[in-house]
Amino acid sequence: MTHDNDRGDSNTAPPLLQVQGVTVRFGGIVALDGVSFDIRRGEICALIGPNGAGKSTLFNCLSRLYECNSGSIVFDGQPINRLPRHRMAAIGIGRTFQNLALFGSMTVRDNVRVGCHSKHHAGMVRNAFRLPGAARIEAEAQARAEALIHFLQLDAEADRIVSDLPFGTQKRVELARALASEPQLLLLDEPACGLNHEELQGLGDLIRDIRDRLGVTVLLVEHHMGLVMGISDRVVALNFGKKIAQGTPAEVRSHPEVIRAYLGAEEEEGVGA
Amino acid sequence: MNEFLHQLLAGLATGGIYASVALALVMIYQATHHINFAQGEMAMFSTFVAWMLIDAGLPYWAAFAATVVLSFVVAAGIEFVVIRPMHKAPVLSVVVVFIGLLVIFHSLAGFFFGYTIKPFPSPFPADAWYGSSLMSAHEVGAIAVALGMVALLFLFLRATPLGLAMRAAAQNPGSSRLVGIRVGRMLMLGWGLAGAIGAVAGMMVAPVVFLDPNMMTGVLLYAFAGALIGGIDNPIGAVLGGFIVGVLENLIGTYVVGTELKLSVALVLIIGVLIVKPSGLLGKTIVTRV
Amino acid sequence: QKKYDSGVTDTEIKIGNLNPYSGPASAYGVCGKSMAAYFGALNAKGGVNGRKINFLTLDDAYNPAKSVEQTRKLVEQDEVLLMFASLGTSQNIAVQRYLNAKKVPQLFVNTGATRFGDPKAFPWTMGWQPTYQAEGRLYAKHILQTQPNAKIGVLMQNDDFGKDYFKGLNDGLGDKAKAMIVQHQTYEVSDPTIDSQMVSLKSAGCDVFVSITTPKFAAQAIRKAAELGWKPTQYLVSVSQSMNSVLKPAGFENAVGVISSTYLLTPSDPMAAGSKDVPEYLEGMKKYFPDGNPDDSLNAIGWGVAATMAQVLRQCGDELTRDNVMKQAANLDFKAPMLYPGIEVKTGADDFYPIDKKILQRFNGKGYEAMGAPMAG
Amino acid sequence: MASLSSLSTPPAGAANFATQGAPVARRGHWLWVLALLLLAAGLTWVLKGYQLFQATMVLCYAIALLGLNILTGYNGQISLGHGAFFALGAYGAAIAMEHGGLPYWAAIPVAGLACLVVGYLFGRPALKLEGLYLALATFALGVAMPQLLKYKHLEAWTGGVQGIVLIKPDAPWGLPLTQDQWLYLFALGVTVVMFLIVHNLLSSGTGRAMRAIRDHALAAEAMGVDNRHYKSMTFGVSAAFTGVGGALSAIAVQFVSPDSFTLFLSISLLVGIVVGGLGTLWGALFGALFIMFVPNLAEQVSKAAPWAVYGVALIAIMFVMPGGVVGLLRRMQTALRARENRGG
Amino acid sequence: MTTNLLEVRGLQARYGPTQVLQGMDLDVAEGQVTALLGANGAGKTTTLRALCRFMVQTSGSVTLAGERIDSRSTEQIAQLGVGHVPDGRGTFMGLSTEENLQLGAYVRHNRSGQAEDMERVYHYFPRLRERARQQAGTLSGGEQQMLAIGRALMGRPRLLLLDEPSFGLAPLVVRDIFAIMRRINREEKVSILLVEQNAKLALDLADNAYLLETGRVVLSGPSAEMQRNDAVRRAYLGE
Ligand SMILES: Nc1ncnc2c1ncn2[C@@H]1O[C@H](COP(=O)(O)OP(=O)(O)OP(=O)(O)O)[C@@H](O)[C@H]1O
Ligand SMILES: Nc1ncnc2c1ncn2[C@@H]1O[C@H](COP(=O)(O)OP(=O)(O)OP(=O)(O)O)[C@@H](O)[C@H]1O
Ligand SMILES: CC(C)C[C@H](N)C(=O)O
Ligand SMILES: [Mg+2]
Ligand SMILES: [Mg+2]
Repeated sequence: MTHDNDRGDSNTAPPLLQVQGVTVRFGGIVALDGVSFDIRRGEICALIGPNGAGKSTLFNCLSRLYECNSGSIVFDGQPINRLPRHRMAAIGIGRTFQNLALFGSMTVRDNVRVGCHSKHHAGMVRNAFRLPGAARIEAEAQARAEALIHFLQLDAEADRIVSDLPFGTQKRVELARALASEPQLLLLDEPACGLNHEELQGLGDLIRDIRDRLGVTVLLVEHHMGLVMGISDRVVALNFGKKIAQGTPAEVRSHPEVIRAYLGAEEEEGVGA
Repeated sequence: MNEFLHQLLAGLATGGIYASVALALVMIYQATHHINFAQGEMAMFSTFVAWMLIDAGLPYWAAFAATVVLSFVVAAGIEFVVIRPMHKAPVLSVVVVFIGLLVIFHSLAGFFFGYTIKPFPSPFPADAWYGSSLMSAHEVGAIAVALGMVALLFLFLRATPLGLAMRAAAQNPGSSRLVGIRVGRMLMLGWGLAGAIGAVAGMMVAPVVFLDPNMMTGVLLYAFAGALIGGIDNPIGAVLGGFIVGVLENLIGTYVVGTELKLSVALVLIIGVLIVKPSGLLGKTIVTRV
Repeated sequence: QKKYDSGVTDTEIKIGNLNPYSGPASAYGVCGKSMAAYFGALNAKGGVNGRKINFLTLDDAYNPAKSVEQTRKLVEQDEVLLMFASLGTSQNIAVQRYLNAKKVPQLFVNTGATRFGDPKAFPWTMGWQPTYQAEGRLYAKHILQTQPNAKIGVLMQNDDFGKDYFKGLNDGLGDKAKAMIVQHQTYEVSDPTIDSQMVSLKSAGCDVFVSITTPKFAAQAIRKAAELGWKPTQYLVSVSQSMNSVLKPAGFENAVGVISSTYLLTPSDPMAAGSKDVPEYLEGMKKYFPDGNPDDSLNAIGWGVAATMAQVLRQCGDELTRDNVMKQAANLDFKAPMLYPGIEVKTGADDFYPIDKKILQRFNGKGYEAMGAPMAG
Repeated sequence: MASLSSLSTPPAGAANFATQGAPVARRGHWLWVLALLLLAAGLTWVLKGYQLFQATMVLCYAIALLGLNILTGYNGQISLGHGAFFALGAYGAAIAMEHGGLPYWAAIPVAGLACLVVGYLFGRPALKLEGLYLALATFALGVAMPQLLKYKHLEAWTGGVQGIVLIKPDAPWGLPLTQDQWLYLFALGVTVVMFLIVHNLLSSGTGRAMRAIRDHALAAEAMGVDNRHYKSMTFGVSAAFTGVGGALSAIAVQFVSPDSFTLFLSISLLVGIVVGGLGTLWGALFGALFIMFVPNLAEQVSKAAPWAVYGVALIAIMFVMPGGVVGLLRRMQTALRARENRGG
Repeated sequence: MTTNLLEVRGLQARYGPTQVLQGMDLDVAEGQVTALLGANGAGKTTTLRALCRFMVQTSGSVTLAGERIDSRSTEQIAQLGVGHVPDGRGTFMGLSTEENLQLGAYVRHNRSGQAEDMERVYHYFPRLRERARQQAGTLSGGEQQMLAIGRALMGRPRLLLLDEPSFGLAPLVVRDIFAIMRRINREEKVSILLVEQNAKLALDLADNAYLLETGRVVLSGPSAEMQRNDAVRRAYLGE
């Protein structure tokens, strides 16, 4: 297995994810325009860029909700362009959504248990007739769900219907649900959105914990620079569907193109104050 | 060849019937995002009202106008009294209310007017120049009326602020309130207009199929199919769909499978089209992002 | 020596009936109302042998499953003496086995299907109307007589009623059926129009049109033929021969020349002039079913069949057992009111077809005129 | 062009299926269930023949409603034509008994399986259709079924418009039961089995996957649920249940004919699940009672326009309990609990 | 002393049985910017909704420019000149971007000036002009947020209720938006009630601020003072 080395990686292990020349068009709009980058195992990588740069679109390609017009995506050595959508969870890609996509009428616990589906499900016939194995598999899903509920401190809310919960809590439920499928790669779309300062800190710790304790590689889309710069190992910046920069947080933060298109000049901080 | 032409025109004539009922469905869908299963029965009842007025000696056009106005008012009233209280209920509960309305109108029509068929006059003189043995004057007239209604409706929905507000209210009542749209009024207006369109449709249908309480039961399915195949959010599509269904049904019945299975086969075809083009021929796919 | 089965007391006889007061066939619901009118009038005059008729009529919405439920309710809960003149073929088939097993008379079923006159297999079941098949044969005979080289086009309702007629027509035409019937079109009761079928029939160049249709479609067919400028000889089944509710909506001018047949008198028929049944019928209808249209032959059916029922009960005297009811039903020779002059109700131990004659008639623009004498098909 | 269908809205109604959590019965519930069951069995010796027939029909409808509820209540696919599967089950059983010579108890699973297959095959292409479009497709199925049943080339099997007359089974093993009693007990047994199967399905991962699809199809897929498989299987299972209900009803009525399965049956089934309570197990029972008895009650209220009474009753019920009978019961239960808590 | 455009007294709000606002008092001074701070679930969104009587049951008095509006309907309140950028953006998904903006102007009875306003919104958010004919549901999250703000501006409100206007927006755009709000506040005398997680930005813009905790106002005052408050500094400014 080979991978292109134009980034001059010193790391010899093959990357977990390789995005190569991905282009997505919607009618006349080019949402992604030949984007390429790699994600290494065990890193936290951030994807930034102005609104409408194509970040969520890229996520949707990774979870096969969108078809790429061209380019390829290789995950763990396996091209995924042809796989059916529901296989993504099974091969190890989990995700959260920018605008929450929970199962609104179900409880927190059931939401998380649906997350276990890809790894623990017994099949209709077995379930219908309680054939051997059904109970064991059910118990496994149950155990994993409990563990995650606990991990994300959702114990108190476990039996509530998710749609009644505050936004922040719902985000945690989504996270728990995504982790339930035991992903290798976790895609987080703007997890910090709508959180206040305090909660942000908690989130940063949590993401690091997920990487360190669960060994999950994280790809993160975020506009909150504090968080991005604080926790990522590497940052990729997009603009108008094209990659404009990549590197360490410090490198990207000072990249002129990124400043011009996205961050704005430092001295303007605190507009008009 | 002559027969083919003849079948085609007969299909268009029946299609005109479906189209005008389909229009009423589109109207109410645009205004409320519901399919009113009672629409056909309401139209039938309106037609009975017109029949009664004519029977009582009113000239045709006076009865026509009175019926349209009355239907508008009654339909708007139904929205206010029966549908409004259900605005928070799950969709299917609303569907059940529609079914309730359907059986009520059907049963009342039977109770008041009986089940024997009644002739209903056509506003178009039988010997008008546009009538022929290929298409009767009424059939031509009814098609013209359907086309006229669709033009008006299209303009209303697409080119007036009120039409826009109505579509907005149906799609997202919450945001509509926030921008100052009186959602309740929009719903009432939508129901009223649908009721009025239905009344016109009924008065165009009745001269062809005769007036009786079962007049619309068969038509509703075809109208529903027509509205969906053309695009439920587009009045032009609905009319087009109505004509397609009418013609398709005739041609399939005559040349392909015979009359026994024509409905089944026509429906399979329609569903086939929808599978390929899920929002209908002229409909717009509404996309929501995750 | 009074002998009663369930449903009978010294003052009352309970009989059960089902009709489609709702559902797709609700137009036939009037039959039940005119039967009720007859019994109303009869009770006012003192009933049968001093007993009032308690006529329990329920709705089955033309749904056989519902017919089973309602019939069982009438038999087991209301404990009627017998079931009488329930309407519809499938609806009666659905309960035929049950009633025969229970030995409850299933009398004068209100349908013209042939299968209800089989005393060997179903000794408790009896029809009343002339069968649809017989009527079909009648038209076939007439066609063979008058237009032996006709190209026949048939429009048929796709159900048991249509198929029975069509079978009669076919049987009547014999070997020539295949050659003569050049177009056979069907429609469903739920179809809005039959225009397409009419176009096909015309295009096939048919010069005889047999319309096996129910009233609404019969009217549509007559009018559409005129609109198309198609002028075949039209045969119209008796179910739809009503002047008022079929020919009038279709336009009398379009219906001139339509050939039909009947076994019933309607007040508007010229033959009704001399009849003494008619004033009684009109009065009864006016009093007990004022909304009903006396000219509707369905009402005449209801009246006539109810009178036949009364006759059976009358013949039973005080021995009102189910056995005796069947015995008397199979022993009728009775001129039922509202039957066409010359047509009678006549049964025997192995003749479970009470009426078997009809008379052909032609519409002349104002009314029907008889063609010859009543005959069996 | 990226696939737009991947973005299409979750079924318009998804959020509107204001339904409840898992159907898992809590321990205490089992006692109630047992008591109810004993009561139901006891009715065998209390009810008269035709009342037993009605009770048997209630069970048939309950099983059918269970099937429709799996599809519509739990999976969010609306069917306006489930009467078609009821008909198919009825005919399946009738044909298996009449032409296949099967005993009645074997004919039922055969009919169920036939419906499973047909339901799956129908559900497969219908996957692409959502909301109204699915409603149309199923509506069409409901309308077309009676016509197919009397189609002339199938007449040898279906008996055409004349239908098929069946014989009612006697009680086996010389049990001292009338035919009606035995059939009722038999139907009760079948009902219990069907309820158990549904309960198992819905309280397991399968049920969660079904509900997840209903609430948010895309998210369900992202969690690894194979929507295509689940939706078409759900269709099949739903059809099978409804078919079993139909098969039982054919045996109870002893007759099948196209006229028994008009569109009104489909509509009644839909009304049944909504009135009973969408997405609830017990709703099926209440719905079945409604279907069976309310038309008769309406006829007693007004002979003149019974269906107007029925319609008014329907609307009134929806006003009072938009979540159906079970929805109302749950609301009352919560209210009671809240009061207890406050009191205690 | 400035007059109050909006005066709220004893406002309570609940969702069914859950009471969220426990009787709050709040003023928005004419022509000024007032910020509302608080943790997740404190009831900020609920406050804005309660003012418009939107989706919650309320009691208490709300006065807009001297007129009681607490028994008015949401749409009447909108017609009185209250623009609302709701939580969750409230996009009309099936309509085009442009139609969304037109709906913003629905409350205005004269349609003159609508074209200019549209121009102005496009000027603020050039991205929206590029997407004018696109179905609004397909816009990116940030684009939809711009649309929500633009839609509210189209109604030329006298009071603007903003629920987390920076939600999901790129840093540069957030800055632009705050500049825009400052401008319309200064130049067009639009009063603003602002809910914002980014407390620093909010306090920089606002004249006054309220701090909300579980449905109650626990602190209020001029924003400069608030910025100096220790508790605020710790919890909201991260200092
Ligand atoms: N289904 C679609 N149809 C049409 N245009 C689309 C569709 N999906 C995305 N776009 C367009 O593609 C562009 C990229 O959208 P995307 O959601 O990926 O942006 P983003 O980088 O996630 O932005 P944000 O930070 O605002 O969330 C946007 O301009 C959007 O309007
Ligand atoms: N529709 C609803 N039904 C029931 N409870 C709700 C609803 N919306 C909000 N709540 C509850 O009301 C409380 C206040 O919510 P609100 O959304 O007003 O908070 P907020 O201050 O805006 O928080 P955030 O920073 O997360 O936006 C929360 O506990 C929430 O769970
Ligand atoms: C014509 C009706 C009196 C009978 C009905 N059509 C049937 O035989 O089923
Ligand atoms: Mg995004
Ligand atoms: Mg909020």
